[in-house]
Amino acid sequence: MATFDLEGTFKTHNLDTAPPTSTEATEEELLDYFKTMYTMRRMEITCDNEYKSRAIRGFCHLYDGQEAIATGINDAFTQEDSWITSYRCHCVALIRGGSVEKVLAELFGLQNGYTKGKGGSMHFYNKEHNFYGGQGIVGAQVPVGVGLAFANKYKTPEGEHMPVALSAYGDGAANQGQIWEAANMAALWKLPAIFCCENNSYGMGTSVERHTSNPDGDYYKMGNAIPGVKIDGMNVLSVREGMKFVKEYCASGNGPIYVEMNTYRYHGHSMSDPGTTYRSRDEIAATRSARDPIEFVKKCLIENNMKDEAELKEIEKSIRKEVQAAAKKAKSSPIPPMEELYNYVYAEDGTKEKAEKQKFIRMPQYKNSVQNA
Amino acid sequence: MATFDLEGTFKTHNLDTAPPTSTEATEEELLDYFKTMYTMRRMEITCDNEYKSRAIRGFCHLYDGQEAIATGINDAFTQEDSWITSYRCHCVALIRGGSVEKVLAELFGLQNGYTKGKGGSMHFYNKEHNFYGGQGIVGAQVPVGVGLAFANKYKTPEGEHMPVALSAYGDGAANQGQIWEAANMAALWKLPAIFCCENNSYGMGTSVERHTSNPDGDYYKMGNAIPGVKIDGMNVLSVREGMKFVKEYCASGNGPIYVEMNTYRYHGHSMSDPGTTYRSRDEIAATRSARDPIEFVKKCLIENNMKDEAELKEIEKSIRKEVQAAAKKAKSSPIPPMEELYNYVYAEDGTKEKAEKQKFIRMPQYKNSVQNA
Amino acid sequence: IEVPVREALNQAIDEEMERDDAVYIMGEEVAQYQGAYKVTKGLYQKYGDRRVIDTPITEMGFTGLAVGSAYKDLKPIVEFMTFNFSMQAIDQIVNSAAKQYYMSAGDIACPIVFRGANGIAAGVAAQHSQCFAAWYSSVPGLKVLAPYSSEDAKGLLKAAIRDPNPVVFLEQELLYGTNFPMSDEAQGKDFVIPIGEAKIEKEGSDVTIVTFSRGVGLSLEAAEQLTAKGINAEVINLRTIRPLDRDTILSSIKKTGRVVTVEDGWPQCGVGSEIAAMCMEDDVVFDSLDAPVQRICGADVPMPYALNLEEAAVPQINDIVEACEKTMYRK
Amino acid sequence: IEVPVREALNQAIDEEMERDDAVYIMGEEVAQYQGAYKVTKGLYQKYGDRRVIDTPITEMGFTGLAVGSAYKDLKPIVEFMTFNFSMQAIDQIVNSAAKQYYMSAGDIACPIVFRGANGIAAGVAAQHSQCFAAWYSSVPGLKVLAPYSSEDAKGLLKAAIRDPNPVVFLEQELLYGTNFPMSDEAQGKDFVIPIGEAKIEKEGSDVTIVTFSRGVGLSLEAAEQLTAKGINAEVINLRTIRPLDRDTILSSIKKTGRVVTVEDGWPQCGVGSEIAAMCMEDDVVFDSLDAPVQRICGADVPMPYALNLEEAAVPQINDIVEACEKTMYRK
Ligand SMILES: Cc1ncc(C[n+]2csc(CCOP(=O)(O)OP(=O)(O)O)c2C)c(N)n1
Ligand SMILES: Cc1ncc(C[n+]2csc(CCOP(=O)(O)OP(=O)(O)O)c2C)c(N)n1
Ligand SMILES: [Mg+2]
Ligand SMILES: [Mg+2]
Repeated sequence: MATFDLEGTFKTHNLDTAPPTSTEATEEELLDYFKTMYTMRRMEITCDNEYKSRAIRGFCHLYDGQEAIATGINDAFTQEDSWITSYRCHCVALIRGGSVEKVLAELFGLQNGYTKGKGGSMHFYNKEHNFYGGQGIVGAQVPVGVGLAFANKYKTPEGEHMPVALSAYGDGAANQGQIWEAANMAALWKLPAIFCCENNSYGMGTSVERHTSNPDGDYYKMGNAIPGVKIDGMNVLSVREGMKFVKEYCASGNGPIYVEMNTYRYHGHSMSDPGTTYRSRDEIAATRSARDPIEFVKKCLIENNMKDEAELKEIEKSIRKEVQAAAKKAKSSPIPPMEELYNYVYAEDGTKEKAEKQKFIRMPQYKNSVQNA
Repeated sequence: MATFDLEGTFKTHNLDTAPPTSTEATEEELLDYFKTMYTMRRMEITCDNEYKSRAIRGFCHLYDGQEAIATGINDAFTQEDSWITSYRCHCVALIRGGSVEKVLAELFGLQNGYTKGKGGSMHFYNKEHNFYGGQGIVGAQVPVGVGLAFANKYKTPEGEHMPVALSAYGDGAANQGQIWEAANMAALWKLPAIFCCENNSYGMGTSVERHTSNPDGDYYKMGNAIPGVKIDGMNVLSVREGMKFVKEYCASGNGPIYVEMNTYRYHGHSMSDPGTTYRSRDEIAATRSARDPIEFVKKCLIENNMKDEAELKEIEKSIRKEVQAAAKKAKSSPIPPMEELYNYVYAEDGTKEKAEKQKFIRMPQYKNSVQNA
Repeated sequence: IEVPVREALNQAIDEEMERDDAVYIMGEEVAQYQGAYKVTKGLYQKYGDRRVIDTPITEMGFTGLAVGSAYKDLKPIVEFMTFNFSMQAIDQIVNSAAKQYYMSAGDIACPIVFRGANGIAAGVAAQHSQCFAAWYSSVPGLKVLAPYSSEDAKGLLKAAIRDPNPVVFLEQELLYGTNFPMSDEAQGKDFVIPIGEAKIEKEGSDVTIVTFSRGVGLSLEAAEQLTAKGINAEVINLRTIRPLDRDTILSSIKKTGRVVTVEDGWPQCGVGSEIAAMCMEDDVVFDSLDAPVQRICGADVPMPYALNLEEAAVPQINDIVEACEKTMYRK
Repeated sequence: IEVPVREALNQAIDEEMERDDAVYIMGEEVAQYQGAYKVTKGLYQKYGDRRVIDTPITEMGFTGLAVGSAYKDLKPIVEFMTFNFSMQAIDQIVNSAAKQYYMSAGDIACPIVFRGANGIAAGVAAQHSQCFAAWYSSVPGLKVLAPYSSEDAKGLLKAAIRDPNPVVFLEQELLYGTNFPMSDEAQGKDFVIPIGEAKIEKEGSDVTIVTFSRGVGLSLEAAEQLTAKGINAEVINLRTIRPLDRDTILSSIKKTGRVVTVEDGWPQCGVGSEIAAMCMEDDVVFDSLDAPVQRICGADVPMPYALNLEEAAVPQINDIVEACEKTMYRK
């Protein structure tokens, strides 16, 4: 167990209280963060490679650089709390009941994939773990996430603590009007909704100051009268403590809150973007050396004599192997059978087990059209 | 000429300067406001009657109670400045190159109508006078109005004063996300755009505190970092001076501004709404007696010995007659000829004179479908 | 007894809310004002503001919000004051609701009803008169219903609310106040009309009129006039526009050999186009057709305001009569 | 010479911007990034940020804004990164742009082009693969174009920019990189393809294939395979989906007596439905048809990601070949 200073990692807006200025963390916790984040990192790097070797198609948005956010949030949350994010969703999928194998199998378009090859990079979901995606449409997940908060309030007896619902979105998405519409309702109806902006300084190739008129970005103030908290998104402890604070605020009926997490994406926006035309290599390198979220946890472990460099190297090595093995296993999945094409268009009773068969489904080849299936 | 105190009729947000605390007005000016506003009032009351006698159909949104806003804005503007508003647009149509006869003929669905019977209550336009409607879709006029401002900036040599563009919308509309989206761009690109919220306390049957989470409504602060001005919308001099200030601010390249005009609509939302279920008759009566915008101008004229009660009564009488005559004349218009149905679907060269004929236009009766027209 | 469509809808919502606490209704003016068209009358008084919720005028926002609550097992009914405003929210309807069950390979269903007045009304002009039947019915993952009578309204809306899929429910303002008989069965709380089945409103042997919503009433009147002329028309009330009841439609056409479609919406890529195409590509129907299909649609223009133009822009009874007669010229 | 579609589009925009200062282009990443698909390459460098404008990711807002600027005589080109995102803005496209000239009885025209990638791409799944041809083509007041080749792309886009009406211009990402020959004429600055005219890409006498966009390429290849089988197919590239070129389509079908439609979009109320209906209701065509119409469309499901499923969900060459053969079984 050690104590960590969080001074300066938070800013607040329209709030009387604030997250703590320090926190404690055990070796076990820190090691867990390290393993989780390093697994995420390796998984995303594997995606990059597999994409280049054409095993993955279409869009593919990687999360490396932003790992502390998903990791810290998850630790502050229980599985009862709901979570929805954008297309940049591999790592949330992983941490919410997924596995490297299932994520990769999905990206390979195979039957054992997280969503049976139906969704690909942008469409992971896990209802059992209250993870709702995965949205290909910028901004659209935010009202939907507020709807999760609405359901949480609806189902909780008045006066009791509610599970919260978090909607994550990018700095570019932050300008979408539907976010403001949803925030207005969340505030009017005091929903336990967290508006979490993962500010990685760019919406595709457009830097923050070119897409928002809010001075200095300041996404945590974008709710205007709605309170906000800014959190260092590269510091997993800051994320954890900030989110605990935010969760308590929302769960106890104070209404919604805006959160801004400062972070960085190492890769380009998606695989077709080298990510180096609108920002300098220096900027990327400087972030890697000064702010890397995994290096931060490593440092915490080493400086507090919990683990030494060599031990961590060993762990890294074994994680690399695990991810490699998972990729291999993922690839051994069969491709989806052809019936999958017309399965799950309609639900029969709302469960996964019972999908309603369409009576007549038109296919490009008329003779393959299924009548009275 | 007399001096009028405007103290307390303005509030500002994020601004170093403010509209003046007093203004001067001549008898001629005040008389002009009085006549304009009283004509508007009578026109709207005529609509009410004609609606009840079934000469007007569909939706019909009346502006009585809000007359000082259109009147004051118009006086602060030139015809070069652009203006777009909501479906509650009869009086702006009137003041921007229209006539009572043309407005009423439109509402009667006749050929001499402002838009030849094509549009009805919600669709008045007058491009020559830079009046762009008239929008049936709540909120949609606001980005469109910002586009007018964009065009104004586009066409003005850098550094010169620009014509401005005003988008008027209701307090209910103010929650629409597209307003925030448009405001963001207006601020990023320093467009001469005025976001003008006519706050009459209700969006249909929903009062302000039930539809916005912004504390005290405070629509002039809704732009968050964007500056704002609150203006007494029942005081035509306050509107005029406030808008002169706002116009100068925008025209000279400072970017957009939010304006809130406090006002009241005497009628229900539209003709099917008695307007008395969600607000008390007392509230309406109290507004009429304490804040009526026409009574205010009358008082200005009388207290400064410009006109006496009897003279104003005479004027009122003659305006009533004029409006009556205009209504009668409007009714004498023929109904639109059947070709009007398929005229103006496409433009041939962008003008009114040349509409492109559709080669084939389907009608309910196939035999009436026009081929190679 | 006779009951207006408005009340039948109200009953359906009321009964389903009573039956299942997960059902709630949300929209502009649905609570305290009791609905712009009074469809939700009394519900706020009965169920309170937890379950009958006035929203700000932010269609995109509240639609997305309702969709999210459906992911999490609530059963929202979203009222669009009219479907014209659903365009502001259509991305949420199509991308977040319709496609969700499929994209998640069955993990997340979205039991939600989008309802409100669709198509033409009286004197409300271009932006308030659009028919969305064709658009929504093209989208896999959605079911699309359009009631005509009070029984339709009640039985179909109850089916929609109980369905685990997103359902677009297209009402017609001009019918809200129309009285229709309600059978004893239809008055009961278990009266549900199955989705996907068309109703033969009137049997006939000479020509099949395929229609929905307001068009059913016009077609029944036209059929009466045709009887006087010795033509026996069959009138099919589609009730469900997606999935279309191919069996009922095609067997009727096989029988009559002639078909007329009637809808208020625009012609191109409309529901009538789909019916025509359906006949056209079926071998047996193709062979048994004795005359070209006649499509009666709204005029191919934005809706004008003036009464005479508005009338000319939407199907009238005599249009249907003439179209049916035209199909009969052929033997 | 051969030029890829991407470059043809770029030329069209460049030339029209050079020709008319009122033309500007706006959209996400169109300026500094030079377009997500590089269609706007070099334009920012040439015209600067007054006329090549990066927007925030706010489709509803910037579409409305562009529409307003068109009311006031600018000629905006709005790039949707893909048309899927146009759903967020569809209210502005339909209600503020398409209907405006009519609602104002000709007072306010709206000269604007909405362009971007439409329909399927490779491996982008359900929310990024929708075809909007049918929806937009149903709306009076809009014109809807869909180029296939580089000449189409250049000539039609220039026509769209010069047209005083709102034009929806549906590109196809899978064709951006494809090279097509460009005639000398097409290389010129005055090369404009008239809106409303279909192109017979290949003459034939046995069966008419009606298609657009990516479907044209597939159909031409299918026609080649059919030739080997002794079937002479005529391939019509619609180019304009609204207004449809009835004359060209119907006279071809009168000639061949057989028709197959090909599109990537969903079946119900699709472009193929409209073509089928159009044949069906024309007396002469109806009589001259020798076989039922075959509609080839995208499968009636949201687009799946997996390669094998994706392939099965969209028309393939052999589908077209088989459909044409099927129409030939009849004499
Ligand atoms: C409505 C919509 N418009 C455009 C896109 C294309 N697009 C996908 S991601 C993206 C950038 C988003 O940036 P940001 O919100 O900052 O998230 P980040 O990618 O940085 O995580 C864009 C423009 C889309 N998917 N949806
Ligand atoms: C997008 C949309 N949603 C709903 C409506 C129906 N509607 C028309 S006016 C109105 C109330 C608007 O109130 P407010 O903005 O305060 O303007 P006011 O009527 O008070 O002038 C509503 C709900 C509409 N026309 N458009
Ligand atoms: Mg970003
Ligand atoms: Mg209001």
